Amino acid sequence: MRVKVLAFAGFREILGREREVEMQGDASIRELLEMFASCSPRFREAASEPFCALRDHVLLMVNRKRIDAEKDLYRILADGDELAIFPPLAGG
Amino acid sequence: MRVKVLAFAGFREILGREREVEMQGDASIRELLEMFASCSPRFREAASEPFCALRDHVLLMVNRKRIDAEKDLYRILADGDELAIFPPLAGG
Amino acid sequence: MAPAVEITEEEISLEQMMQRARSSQAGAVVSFLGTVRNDGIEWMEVEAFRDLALSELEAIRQEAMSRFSLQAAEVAHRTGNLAVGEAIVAIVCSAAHREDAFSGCRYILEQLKSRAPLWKKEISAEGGRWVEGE
Amino acid sequence: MAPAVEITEEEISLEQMMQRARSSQAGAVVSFLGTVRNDGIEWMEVEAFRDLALSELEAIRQEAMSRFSLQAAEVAHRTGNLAVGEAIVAIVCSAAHREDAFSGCRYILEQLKSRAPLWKKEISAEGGRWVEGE
Repeated sequence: MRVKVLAFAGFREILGREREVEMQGDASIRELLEMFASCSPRFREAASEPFCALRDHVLLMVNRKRIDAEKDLYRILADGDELAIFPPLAGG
Repeated sequence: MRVKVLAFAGFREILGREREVEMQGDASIRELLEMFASCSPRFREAASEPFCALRDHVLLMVNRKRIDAEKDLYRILADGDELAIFPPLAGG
Repeated sequence: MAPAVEITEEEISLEQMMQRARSSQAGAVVSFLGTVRNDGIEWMEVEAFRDLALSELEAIRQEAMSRFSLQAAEVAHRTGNLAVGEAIVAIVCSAAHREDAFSGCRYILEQLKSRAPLWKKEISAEGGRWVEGE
Repeated sequence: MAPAVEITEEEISLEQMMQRARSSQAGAVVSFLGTVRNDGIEWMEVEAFRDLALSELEAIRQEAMSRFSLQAAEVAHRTGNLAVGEAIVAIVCSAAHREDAFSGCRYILEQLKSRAPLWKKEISAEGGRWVEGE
Protein backbone atom coordinates (compact mmCIF):
# COMPACT_ATOMS: atom_id res chain seq x y z
CA MET A 1 0.00 0.00 0.00
CA ARG A 2 1.35 3.38 -0.99
CA VAL A 3 0.45 6.63 0.71
CA LYS A 4 1.56 10.13 -0.21
CA VAL A 5 2.63 12.27 2.73
CA LEU A 6 2.74 16.06 2.52
CA ALA A 7 4.22 18.14 5.34
CA PHE A 8 4.16 21.89 5.83
CA ALA A 9 5.94 24.53 7.89
CA GLY A 10 7.83 23.02 10.85
CA PHE A 11 6.84 19.49 9.81
CA ARG A 12 8.07 20.08 6.29
CA GLU A 13 11.45 21.02 7.74
CA ILE A 14 11.56 17.63 9.49
CA LEU A 15 9.88 15.27 7.04
CA GLY A 16 10.43 17.00 3.73
CA ARG A 17 7.70 18.49 1.60
CA GLU A 18 6.36 15.36 -0.02
CA ARG A 19 7.15 11.66 0.04
CA GLU A 20 5.64 8.36 -0.98
CA VAL A 21 5.48 5.79 1.80
CA GLU A 22 5.13 2.08 1.16
CA MET A 23 3.46 0.12 3.98
CA GLN A 24 2.98 -3.64 4.36
CA GLY A 25 -0.71 -4.56 4.43
CA ASP A 26 -3.24 -2.28 6.14
CA ALA A 27 -2.01 0.64 8.20
CA SER A 28 -3.79 3.26 10.26
CA ILE A 29 -2.93 6.95 10.41
CA ARG A 30 -1.53 6.26 13.88
CA GLU A 31 0.78 3.54 12.59
CA LEU A 32 2.08 5.83 9.87
CA LEU A 33 2.81 8.58 12.40
CA GLU A 34 4.49 6.05 14.70
CA MET A 35 6.70 4.98 11.86
CA PHE A 36 7.79 8.59 11.31
CA ALA A 37 8.36 9.02 15.03
CA SER A 38 10.51 5.94 15.23
CA CYS A 39 12.60 7.05 12.25
CA SER A 40 12.88 10.68 13.35
CA PRO A 41 13.46 11.77 16.94
CA ARG A 42 12.82 15.34 15.75
CA PHE A 43 9.38 14.34 14.50
CA ARG A 44 8.67 12.44 17.72
CA GLU A 45 9.63 15.52 19.67
CA ALA A 46 7.58 17.88 17.52
CA ALA A 47 4.44 15.79 17.18
CA SER A 48 3.96 13.53 20.17
CA GLU A 49 3.08 13.95 23.80
CA PRO A 50 4.03 11.29 26.34
CA PHE A 51 1.81 8.17 26.20
CA CYS A 52 1.64 8.43 22.46
CA ALA A 53 -0.88 11.26 22.23
CA LEU A 54 -0.59 13.72 19.38
CA ARG A 55 0.30 17.25 20.29
CA ASP A 56 -2.60 19.68 19.91
CA HIS A 57 -0.80 21.66 17.29
CA VAL A 58 -0.47 18.73 14.88
CA LEU A 59 -3.18 19.03 12.27
CA LEU A 60 -3.95 16.24 9.84
CA MET A 61 -5.79 15.90 6.56
CA VAL A 62 -6.56 12.81 4.55
CA ASN A 63 -7.32 13.56 0.93
CA ARG A 64 -7.66 17.26 1.84
CA LYS A 65 -10.31 16.68 4.52
CA ARG A 66 -9.49 17.50 8.14
CA ILE A 67 -9.09 14.50 10.43
CA ASP A 68 -10.11 14.59 14.08
CA ALA A 69 -6.89 13.59 15.83
CA GLU A 70 -8.81 11.94 18.67
CA LYS A 71 -11.49 10.05 16.84
CA ASP A 72 -9.94 9.24 13.49
CA LEU A 73 -6.41 8.26 14.41
CA TYR A 74 -7.12 4.54 14.02
CA ARG A 75 -8.64 5.02 10.58
CA ILE A 76 -7.09 2.64 8.06
CA LEU A 77 -5.48 4.37 5.11
CA ALA A 78 -6.29 3.24 1.58
CA ASP A 79 -3.85 2.80 -1.25
CA GLY A 80 -3.27 6.18 -2.89
CA ASP A 81 -4.44 8.23 0.09
CA GLU A 82 -2.76 11.56 0.69
CA LEU A 83 -1.95 12.45 4.30
CA ALA A 84 -1.03 16.06 5.08
CA ILE A 85 0.63 17.08 8.36
CA PHE A 86 0.91 20.70 9.46
CA PRO A 87 0.78 23.07 12.42
CA PRO A 88 -2.09 25.54 13.00
CA LEU A 89 -2.73 27.83 10.06
CA ALA A 90 -1.09 31.23 10.21
CA GLY A 91 -1.78 33.03 6.95
CA GLY A 92 -2.70 36.64 6.40
CA MET B 1 -22.74 96.90 10.53
CA ARG B 2 -21.25 94.59 7.92
CA VAL B 3 -21.73 90.81 7.92
CA LYS B 4 -20.22 88.28 5.55
CA VAL B 5 -22.67 85.64 4.31
CA LEU B 6 -21.48 82.32 2.88
CA ALA B 7 -23.91 79.90 1.27
CA PHE B 8 -23.34 76.33 0.11
CA ALA B 9 -24.99 73.73 -2.08
CA GLY B 10 -28.64 74.58 -2.82
CA PHE B 11 -28.40 77.86 -0.87
CA ARG B 12 -25.29 78.85 -2.81
CA GLU B 13 -27.30 78.44 -6.01
CA ILE B 14 -29.86 80.90 -4.65
CA LEU B 15 -27.81 83.42 -2.69
CA GLY B 16 -24.42 83.16 -4.34
CA ARG B 17 -21.29 81.81 -2.73
CA GLU B 18 -20.30 84.82 -0.68
CA ARG B 19 -21.57 88.34 -0.14
CA GLU B 20 -21.10 91.23 2.23
CA VAL B 21 -24.31 92.56 3.76
CA GLU B 22 -24.63 96.03 5.24
CA MET B 23 -27.30 96.38 7.95
CA GLN B 24 -28.53 99.50 9.74
CA GLY B 25 -27.85 99.28 13.48
CA ASP B 26 -28.15 95.96 15.32
CA ALA B 27 -29.61 92.96 13.54
CA SER B 28 -30.33 89.42 14.62
CA ILE B 29 -29.72 86.28 12.57
CA ARG B 30 -33.47 86.10 12.09
CA GLU B 31 -33.64 89.62 10.67
CA LEU B 32 -30.86 88.84 8.24
CA LEU B 33 -32.65 85.70 7.05
CA GLU B 34 -35.92 87.63 6.75
CA MET B 35 -34.16 90.17 4.59
CA PHE B 36 -32.97 87.41 2.25
CA ALA B 37 -36.45 85.87 2.21
CA SER B 38 -38.06 89.19 1.32
CA CYS B 39 -35.57 89.76 -1.53
CA SER B 40 -35.68 86.20 -2.83
CA PRO B 41 -38.85 84.13 -3.12
CA ARG B 42 -36.62 81.17 -3.96
CA PHE B 43 -34.80 81.56 -0.65
CA ARG B 44 -38.09 81.98 1.22
CA GLU B 45 -39.33 78.78 -0.41
CA ALA B 46 -36.14 76.86 0.31
CA ALA B 47 -35.53 78.01 3.88
CA SER B 48 -38.77 78.86 5.62
CA GLU B 49 -41.79 77.01 6.87
CA PRO B 50 -45.11 78.78 7.34
CA PHE B 51 -45.22 81.01 10.44
CA CYS B 52 -41.66 82.06 9.88
CA ALA B 53 -39.97 78.93 11.22
CA LEU B 54 -36.77 77.76 9.62
CA ARG B 55 -36.91 74.51 7.73
CA ASP B 56 -35.11 71.66 9.50
CA HIS B 57 -32.63 71.28 6.71
CA VAL B 58 -31.30 74.82 7.01
CA LEU B 59 -28.07 74.71 8.97
CA LEU B 60 -26.37 77.84 10.24
CA MET B 61 -22.95 78.79 11.50
CA VAL B 62 -21.72 82.05 12.91
CA ASN B 63 -17.97 82.40 12.73
CA ARG B 64 -17.69 78.68 11.94
CA LYS B 65 -19.62 77.55 15.04
CA ARG B 66 -22.97 75.81 14.63
CA ILE B 67 -26.01 77.82 15.67
CA ASP B 68 -29.09 76.21 17.19
CA ALA B 69 -31.85 77.38 14.87
CA GLU B 70 -34.40 77.37 17.69
CA LYS B 71 -32.47 78.98 20.51
CA ASP B 72 -30.02 81.27 18.78
CA LEU B 73 -32.09 82.78 16.01
CA TYR B 74 -32.54 86.06 17.87
CA ARG B 75 -28.83 86.40 18.53
CA ILE B 76 -27.57 89.83 17.50
CA LEU B 77 -24.81 89.75 14.91
CA ALA B 78 -21.65 91.74 15.46
CA ASP B 79 -19.80 93.78 12.88
CA GLY B 80 -17.52 91.45 10.91
CA ASP B 81 -19.41 88.27 11.77
CA GLU B 82 -19.51 85.52 9.19
CA LEU B 83 -22.83 83.71 8.75
CA ALA B 84 -22.83 80.43 6.80
CA ILE B 85 -26.03 78.84 5.45
CA PHE B 86 -26.14 75.27 4.13
CA PRO B 87 -28.19 72.10 3.93
CA PRO B 88 -27.28 68.89 5.85
CA LEU B 89 -23.76 67.66 5.15
CA ALA B 90 -23.42 65.01 2.48
CA GLY B 91 -19.75 64.32 1.95
CA GLY B 92 -17.99 61.00 1.45
CA MET C 1 5.22 65.39 0.32
CA ALA C 2 1.49 65.92 0.05
CA PRO C 3 -0.37 66.75 3.26
CA ALA C 4 -2.19 63.96 5.10
CA VAL C 5 -5.50 65.78 4.58
CA GLU C 6 -6.48 67.11 1.21
CA ILE C 7 -9.45 68.67 -0.56
CA THR C 8 -8.65 68.74 -4.20
CA GLU C 9 -10.00 69.44 -7.66
CA GLU C 10 -7.49 66.94 -9.05
CA GLU C 11 -8.02 63.20 -9.34
CA ILE C 12 -7.21 61.44 -6.07
CA SER C 13 -4.22 59.11 -6.16
CA LEU C 14 -4.98 56.32 -3.70
CA GLU C 15 -1.68 54.74 -4.68
CA GLN C 16 0.34 57.70 -3.41
CA MET C 17 -1.69 57.82 -0.21
CA MET C 18 -1.00 54.11 0.35
CA GLN C 19 2.68 54.67 -0.21
CA ARG C 20 2.78 57.42 2.38
CA ALA C 21 0.81 55.33 4.89
CA ARG C 22 2.92 52.17 4.57
CA SER C 23 5.87 51.73 6.90
CA SER C 24 7.91 48.99 8.48
CA GLN C 25 6.02 49.58 11.76
CA ALA C 26 2.62 49.08 10.16
CA GLY C 27 1.54 45.50 9.65
CA ALA C 28 -1.93 46.48 8.41
CA VAL C 29 -3.10 49.09 5.91
CA VAL C 30 -6.83 49.59 5.26
CA SER C 31 -8.19 51.85 2.57
CA PHE C 32 -11.63 53.10 1.64
CA LEU C 33 -12.45 54.56 -1.73
CA GLY C 34 -15.85 56.11 -2.38
CA THR C 35 -16.62 56.50 -6.07
CA VAL C 36 -19.38 57.99 -8.20
CA ARG C 37 -21.82 55.14 -8.71
CA ASN C 38 -23.89 54.93 -11.84
CA ASP C 39 -27.46 55.36 -10.61
CA GLY C 40 -28.47 56.74 -13.96
CA ILE C 41 -26.54 59.93 -13.31
CA GLU C 42 -24.37 61.75 -15.81
CA TRP C 43 -21.95 63.34 -13.42
CA MET C 44 -21.58 64.52 -9.86
CA GLU C 45 -20.76 67.94 -8.51
CA VAL C 46 -18.98 68.10 -5.16
CA GLU C 47 -18.77 71.28 -3.11
CA ALA C 48 -16.84 72.10 0.05
CA PHE C 49 -16.69 74.83 2.67
CA ARG C 50 -13.02 74.39 1.97
CA ASP C 51 -10.99 75.72 4.89
CA LEU C 52 -13.51 74.55 7.47
CA ALA C 53 -13.65 71.10 5.86
CA LEU C 54 -9.86 70.91 5.95
CA SER C 55 -9.66 71.76 9.64
CA GLU C 56 -12.52 69.39 10.48
CA LEU C 57 -10.87 66.55 8.54
CA GLU C 58 -7.58 67.22 10.28
CA ALA C 59 -9.34 67.11 13.67
CA ILE C 60 -11.03 63.81 12.73
CA ARG C 61 -7.72 62.43 11.49
CA GLN C 62 -5.99 63.26 14.76
CA GLU C 63 -8.82 61.73 16.80
CA ALA C 64 -8.49 58.53 14.79
CA MET C 65 -4.69 58.52 15.12
CA SER C 66 -4.83 58.57 18.90
CA ARG C 67 -7.99 56.47 19.47
CA PHE C 68 -6.75 53.59 17.33
CA SER C 69 -2.98 53.93 17.71
CA LEU C 70 -2.59 54.48 14.00
CA GLN C 71 0.84 54.73 12.40
CA ALA C 72 -0.54 56.95 9.66
CA ALA C 73 -3.87 58.24 8.36
CA GLU C 74 -4.53 59.93 5.03
CA VAL C 75 -7.76 61.56 3.87
CA ALA C 76 -8.54 63.11 0.51
CA HIS C 77 -11.86 64.51 -0.69
CA ARG C 78 -12.48 65.54 -4.24
CA THR C 79 -14.41 68.65 -5.27
CA GLY C 80 -15.67 69.86 -8.63
CA ASN C 81 -17.31 67.88 -11.42
CA LEU C 82 -16.75 64.13 -11.30
CA ALA C 83 -17.54 61.49 -13.90
CA VAL C 84 -19.10 58.13 -13.06
CA GLY C 85 -16.44 55.86 -11.54
CA GLU C 86 -14.19 58.68 -10.30
CA ALA C 87 -13.13 58.78 -6.65
CA ILE C 88 -15.03 61.15 -4.36
CA VAL C 89 -13.20 60.29 -1.16
CA ALA C 90 -10.21 58.18 -0.18
CA ILE C 91 -9.07 57.19 3.31
CA VAL C 92 -6.00 55.15 4.19
CA CYS C 93 -5.09 54.04 7.73
CA SER C 94 -2.10 52.01 8.81
CA ALA C 95 -1.51 50.40 12.20
CA ALA C 96 0.50 47.66 13.80
CA HIS C 97 -2.60 45.44 13.83
CA ARG C 98 -5.59 44.98 11.56
CA GLU C 99 -8.33 45.79 14.09
CA ASP C 100 -7.01 49.30 14.57
CA ALA C 101 -6.50 49.91 10.87
CA PHE C 102 -10.10 48.89 10.09
CA SER C 103 -11.55 50.84 13.03
CA GLY C 104 -9.58 53.95 12.17
CA CYS C 105 -10.75 53.88 8.58
CA ARG C 106 -14.39 53.40 9.58
CA TYR C 107 -14.13 56.14 12.18
CA ILE C 108 -12.74 58.68 9.75
CA LEU C 109 -15.37 57.81 7.14
CA GLU C 110 -18.36 58.06 9.50
CA GLN C 111 -17.11 61.24 11.14
CA LEU C 112 -16.37 62.80 7.76
CA LYS C 113 -19.92 62.10 6.64
CA SER C 114 -21.43 63.67 9.74
CA ARG C 115 -19.00 66.52 10.43
CA ALA C 116 -17.20 67.73 7.31
CA PRO C 117 -18.95 70.53 5.39
CA LEU C 118 -19.17 68.85 2.00
CA TRP C 119 -22.10 68.44 -0.40
CA LYS C 120 -22.82 66.39 -3.48
CA LYS C 121 -25.17 67.05 -6.37
CA GLU C 122 -26.14 64.32 -8.81
CA ILE C 123 -26.78 65.48 -12.34
CA SER C 124 -28.92 63.23 -14.53
CA ALA C 125 -30.78 63.75 -17.78
CA GLU C 126 -33.72 65.00 -15.67
CA GLY C 127 -31.66 67.69 -13.94
CA GLY C 128 -29.71 68.15 -10.73
CA ARG C 129 -30.49 66.92 -7.22
CA TRP C 130 -28.54 67.71 -4.06
CA VAL C 131 -27.86 64.51 -2.16
CA GLU C 132 -29.55 64.50 1.25
CA GLY C 133 -27.27 63.86 4.18
CA GLU C 134 -27.63 60.59 6.06
CA MET D 1 -6.67 39.38 -16.73
CA ALA D 2 -5.27 37.98 -13.51
CA PRO D 3 -7.55 35.64 -11.57
CA ALA D 4 -9.51 37.03 -8.61
CA VAL D 5 -7.65 34.69 -6.25
CA GLU D 6 -3.91 34.38 -6.37
CA ILE D 7 -1.05 32.78 -4.46
CA THR D 8 2.12 34.18 -5.84
CA GLU D 9 5.87 34.35 -5.42
CA GLU D 10 5.81 37.77 -7.11
CA GLU D 11 5.21 41.08 -5.38
CA ILE D 12 1.48 41.77 -4.97
CA SER D 13 0.11 44.71 -6.94
CA LEU D 14 -2.70 46.16 -4.87
CA GLU D 15 -3.12 48.81 -7.55
CA GLN D 16 -4.04 46.26 -10.22
CA MET D 17 -6.41 44.51 -7.84
CA MET D 18 -8.12 47.83 -7.11
CA GLN D 19 -8.43 48.52 -10.80
CA ARG D 20 -10.12 45.20 -11.41
CA ALA D 21 -12.48 45.69 -8.44
CA ARG D 22 -13.60 49.21 -9.37
CA SER D 23 -16.66 49.59 -11.55
CA SER D 24 -19.42 52.06 -12.22
CA GLN D 25 -21.79 49.91 -10.15
CA ALA D 26 -19.52 49.97 -7.09
CA GLY D 27 -19.73 53.08 -4.95
CA ALA D 28 -17.38 51.70 -2.29
CA VAL D 29 -14.06 49.90 -2.52
CA VAL D 30 -12.32 48.65 0.64
CA SER D 31 -8.84 47.18 0.69
CA PHE D 32 -6.73 45.44 3.28
CA LEU D 33 -2.99 45.06 2.95
CA GLY D 34 -1.05 42.96 5.46
CA THR D 35 2.66 43.66 5.41
CA VAL D 36 5.78 42.30 7.10
CA ARG D 37 6.14 44.37 10.24
CA ASN D 38 9.53 45.06 11.69
CA ASP D 39 9.48 43.29 15.06
CA GLY D 40 13.22 42.93 14.95
CA ILE D 41 12.97 40.34 12.18
CA GLU D 42 15.20 40.17 9.13
CA TRP D 43 12.76 38.56 6.75
CA MET D 44 9.68 36.39 6.60
CA GLU D 45 9.15 33.08 4.89
CA VAL D 46 5.60 32.27 3.76
CA GLU D 47 4.53 28.77 2.81
CA ALA D 48 1.30 27.47 1.27
CA PHE D 49 -0.42 24.16 0.64
CA ARG D 50 -0.88 25.78 -2.71
CA ASP D 51 -3.77 24.15 -4.56
CA LEU D 52 -5.78 23.63 -1.38
CA ALA D 53 -5.19 27.25 -0.34
CA LEU D 54 -6.35 28.42 -3.76
CA SER D 55 -9.58 26.45 -3.63
CA GLU D 56 -10.24 27.52 -0.03
CA LEU D 57 -9.66 31.18 -0.90
CA GLU D 58 -11.98 30.88 -3.88
CA ALA D 59 -14.67 29.34 -1.64
CA ILE D 60 -14.23 32.16 0.90
CA ARG D 61 -14.36 34.72 -1.89
CA GLN D 62 -17.61 33.33 -3.23
CA GLU D 63 -19.16 33.23 0.25
CA ALA D 64 -18.25 36.90 0.70
CA MET D 65 -19.59 37.82 -2.74
CA SER D 66 -23.04 36.45 -1.99
CA ARG D 67 -23.28 37.28 1.73
CA PHE D 68 -22.42 40.93 1.22
CA SER D 69 -23.68 41.52 -2.33
CA LEU D 70 -20.20 42.41 -3.50
CA GLN D 71 -19.58 43.65 -7.01
CA ALA D 72 -16.07 42.21 -6.95
CA ALA D 73 -13.62 40.61 -4.54
CA GLU D 74 -9.92 40.06 -5.07
CA VAL D 75 -7.54 38.12 -2.84
CA ALA D 76 -3.80 37.66 -3.22
CA HIS D 77 -1.40 35.92 -0.82
CA ARG D 78 2.33 36.04 -1.21
CA THR D 79 4.62 33.06 -0.67
CA GLY D 80 8.41 32.78 -0.50
CA ASN D 81 10.88 35.07 1.23
CA LEU D 82 9.61 38.55 2.03
CA ALA D 83 11.51 41.59 3.24
CA VAL D 84 10.23 43.91 5.97
CA GLY D 85 7.51 46.16 4.55
CA GLU D 86 6.51 43.82 1.71
CA ALA D 87 2.88 42.76 1.30
CA ILE D 88 1.92 39.32 2.63
CA VAL D 89 -1.76 39.50 1.79
CA ALA D 90 -4.05 41.87 -0.08
CA ILE D 91 -7.84 41.88 -0.22
CA VAL D 92 -10.05 44.24 -2.20
CA CYS D 93 -13.86 44.28 -2.08
CA SER D 94 -16.21 46.54 -3.96
CA ALA D 95 -19.93 46.97 -3.39
CA ALA D 96 -22.70 49.43 -4.04
CA HIS D 97 -22.52 50.58 -0.41
CA ARG D 98 -19.72 50.96 2.13
CA GLU D 99 -21.12 48.62 4.81
CA ASP D 100 -20.96 45.66 2.46
CA ALA D 101 -17.50 46.52 1.16
CA PHE D 102 -16.10 46.72 4.72
CA SER D 103 -17.90 43.58 5.88
CA GLY D 104 -16.79 41.60 2.84
CA CYS D 105 -13.17 42.59 3.34
CA ARG D 106 -13.26 41.69 7.05
CA TYR D 107 -14.98 38.41 6.31
CA ILE D 108 -12.41 37.33 3.73
CA LEU D 109 -9.53 38.30 6.02
CA GLU D 110 -10.84 36.46 9.09
CA GLN D 111 -11.81 33.37 7.12
CA LEU D 112 -8.47 33.33 5.34
CA LYS D 113 -6.68 33.38 8.68
CA SER D 114 -8.70 30.49 10.05
CA ARG D 115 -9.22 28.34 6.94
CA ALA D 116 -6.48 28.83 4.33
CA PRO D 117 -3.48 26.49 4.66
CA LEU D 118 -0.74 29.09 4.88
CA TRP D 119 2.14 29.49 7.32
CA LYS D 120 4.64 32.21 8.18
CA LYS D 121 8.12 31.95 9.64
CA GLU D 122 9.89 34.97 11.07
CA ILE D 123 13.65 34.96 10.66
CA SER D 124 15.63 37.15 13.03
CA ALA D 125 19.27 37.31 14.04
CA GLU D 126 18.48 34.65 16.66
CA GLY D 127 17.04 32.21 14.12
CA GLY D 128 13.66 31.23 12.71
CA ARG D 129 10.29 30.91 14.45
CA TRP D 130 7.06 29.65 12.90
CA VAL D 131 4.25 32.06 13.70
CA GLU D 132 1.56 30.46 15.84
CA GLY D 133 -1.94 30.64 14.43
CA GLU D 134 -4.47 32.84 16.20
